[in-house]
Amino acid sequence: MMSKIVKTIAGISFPFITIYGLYVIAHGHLTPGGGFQGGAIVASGLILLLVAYGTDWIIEKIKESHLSILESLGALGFIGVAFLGLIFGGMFFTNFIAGTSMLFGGIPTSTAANINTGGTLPLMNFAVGLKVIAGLFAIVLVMAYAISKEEGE
Amino acid sequence: MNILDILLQQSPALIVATPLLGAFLTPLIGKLGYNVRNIFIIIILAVTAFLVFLLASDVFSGNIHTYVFGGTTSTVLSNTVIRILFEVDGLSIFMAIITVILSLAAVIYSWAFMREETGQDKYYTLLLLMTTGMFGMVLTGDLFNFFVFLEITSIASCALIAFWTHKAKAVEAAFNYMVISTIGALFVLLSIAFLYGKYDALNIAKLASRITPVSFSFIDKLSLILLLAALTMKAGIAPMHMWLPDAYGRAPASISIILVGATQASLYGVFRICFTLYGNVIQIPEVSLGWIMVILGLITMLIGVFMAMIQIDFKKLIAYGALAELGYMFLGVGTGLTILSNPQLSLASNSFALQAMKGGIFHIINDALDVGLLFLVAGAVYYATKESSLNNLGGIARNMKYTTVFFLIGLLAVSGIPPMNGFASKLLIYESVYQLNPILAIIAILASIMLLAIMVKVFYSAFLGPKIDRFQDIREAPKSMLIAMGILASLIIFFGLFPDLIVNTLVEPAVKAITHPTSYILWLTGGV
Amino acid sequence: MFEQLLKTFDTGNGYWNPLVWGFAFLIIFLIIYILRGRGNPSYKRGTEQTKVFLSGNPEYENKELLHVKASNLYWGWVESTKWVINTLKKMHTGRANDYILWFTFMIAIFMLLLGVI
Amino acid sequence: MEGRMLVAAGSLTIVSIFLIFGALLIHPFGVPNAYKMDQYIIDHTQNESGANNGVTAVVFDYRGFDTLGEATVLFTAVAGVILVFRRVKKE
Repeated sequence: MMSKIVKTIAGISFPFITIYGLYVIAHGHLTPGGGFQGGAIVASGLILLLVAYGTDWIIEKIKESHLSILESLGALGFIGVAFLGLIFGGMFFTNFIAGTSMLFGGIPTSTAANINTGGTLPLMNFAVGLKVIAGLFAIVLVMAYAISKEEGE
Repeated sequence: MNILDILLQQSPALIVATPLLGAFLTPLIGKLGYNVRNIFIIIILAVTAFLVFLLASDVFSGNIHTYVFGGTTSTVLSNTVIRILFEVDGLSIFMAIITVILSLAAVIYSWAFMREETGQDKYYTLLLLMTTGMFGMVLTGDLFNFFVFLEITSIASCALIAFWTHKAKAVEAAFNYMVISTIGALFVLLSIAFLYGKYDALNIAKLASRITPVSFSFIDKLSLILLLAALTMKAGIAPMHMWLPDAYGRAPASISIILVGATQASLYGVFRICFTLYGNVIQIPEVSLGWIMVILGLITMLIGVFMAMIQIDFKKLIAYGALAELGYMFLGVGTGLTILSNPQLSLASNSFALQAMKGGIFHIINDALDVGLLFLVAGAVYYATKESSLNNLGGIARNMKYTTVFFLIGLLAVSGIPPMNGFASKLLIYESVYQLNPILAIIAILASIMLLAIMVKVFYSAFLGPKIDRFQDIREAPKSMLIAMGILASLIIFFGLFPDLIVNTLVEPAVKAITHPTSYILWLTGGV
Repeated sequence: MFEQLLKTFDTGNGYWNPLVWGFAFLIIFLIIYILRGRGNPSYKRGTEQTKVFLSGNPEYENKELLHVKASNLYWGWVESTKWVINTLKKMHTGRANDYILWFTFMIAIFMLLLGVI
Repeated sequence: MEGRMLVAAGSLTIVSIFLIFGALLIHPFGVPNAYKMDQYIIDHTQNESGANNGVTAVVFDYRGFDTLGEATVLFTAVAGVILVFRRVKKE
């Protein structure tokens, strides 16, 4: 349990951290970064909340089992895109969107950064981002919960 | 093009992807109930087994099956290999068959064995992940990919060794394993970096074709040393074996048998490094790699039997027995390597080299089955009596008849007595090693005799003897555990009665695959 | 199919065939059976003859105590190879530090063997 | 204890000498021995994967399977942590 100042500052900065992390995830195929990095940024924002507001407050809002399901969904999305590559492209992990007229199918030019490019890369980035957010936060949450229970007993 | 052809063509990717998909789905399926989840996992592994055998039928007919992730074959055949390649030859598929047998047995066994435990969703997730890692390790043709799957396997096994978290010793074993396997894996990564920096390739075949006697330098030597040390450590070769008995002994029995597979996947890594990656320069080190392997094998064997002699914990004793068995594989394959890498030894001894390799490779699958069966029996005894110390056990053969019979089969197999499978491979090893140096064969036979004595000790102290009041009304192990043990036991007897069939169909392609590295390397340039 | 199954397994010097094994098993069984038939006919069940003889000591009431515990089995062997076993026991300290030390030591040995020579 | 320290010092010295030699013998930083792979990626990334960011293209397209593996490592770690920190029925 932290003081009111810490809580307020954490509450204010949390949305900005989240937005920044989501930006890094979404622009993974254009700028440095990607699913892993952006996911870690968002997870660190969540951990900031956990530190500021205490484990009990967080555990009321979100259970570790929910995070586990979210993480599974992220992983399934990743491997699902790979399987779609097998179905549409003939090989596991084929980038079947690149160069087609589908979403994210554009061919990039060397000057302008167009977010509608990258083929399957943005999809995989989203999946990995979801997975990393849920996974990293789940690790910290479970550990913090275990410690707080031990101290409580 | 019918569906079987498509499946065959895609099978290397699907063998890894199916259990991975299963692992990702398990937390979701787990909400639907106990039976649904277990049936789902068995189906996933059965599909994988089907794919493995489908691929095996192709590979055993003499092909090297390759698979390019995310690209077509033609894009790879250029001078640079950018994408990840799976390259499946006889040895890879041989190891994959072992993996699939062990994991199926473990899952069937877990049905009843784990019924009372909490955290089963995670248990099955990690079990499938470990299986995935082992498949990846043995099927991959890419050195960095090998490292990734090595990591998956070791992290999953760490968590599973610590499954019984209320037992301090289990947590300690897991911690020790985690520390040492992480350091080992980092050395593997370091040597991969050395090789990548020098040869600009990560593909094993590509690297092997570029590592020639001309280019062989200090960096190559250093990578060879680090890879060899780290992988022999992960394979549990003495004197870096200390984590192994703890890990095997403290994990739940169903995990111990998959751990056997995991160590053997590392053993596969050692063979792949020595025979394929450094296949062109096998003659270069003045001190033969083969002799190092032989001596390590002998040390492993002796330490295993001597330590097993004084153990009183059921599973730890079997773990030391498994250690001794690992020595035989190293002895057999090391003898083969010694003769093959030495041009001065006459051609006549080449056939003995092949026999020794056959024995060593055949012993891998035999060891997996024998030691696996013994671990399952130990788990069944623990399940029934809640007692793991041999000092407190006794007379349980009265209540657990089938388990006793299975233990007897495992006992005979592990100590190399006909008509069990251990006999066939040990016969091959003894006779061929004798040609290299008779003393080696004598030590191997002595170790085997001690192994028999050790197992007889277990049989006497746990299963025979007078009735003990505490164990008056223990019951036979549940059906699913008996089925898992029965599968392994029947395979043991089948392999033992018809070793010729097994050696010709399973072992010979594997031996051919590692003694002829050129076919593995030349695939890339199109000269299959 | 059967011919393939019953093929002799040749190891270079020796061989192995399930049929031979079965045949040998039969002969051994016959020999045992004959020997058993030549046993002493004066043996009677449930008399003084079947009583346990423990060097003249009385038999334990509690049958459990008759069972030799695992740590007492092969006592002579363990006693006579004490020097080996004690050395090995000292090796297995069970600490991660020592595991890493052994690992480093083996890397050094490999380096000396493969790198220097 | 003395002996152990001696062995540790000796083997660490040997290992570090070898690794330092190795570090000296690798090619200098920024001057790769061969750069066919790099050149291929620079030339073909935009066409083949449709991404401007070459690093992401390598990570998610050319070596996407490795990334799946790394993501699985994280998944495994999370599952392992949750497994180890679960509540256990005491016997």
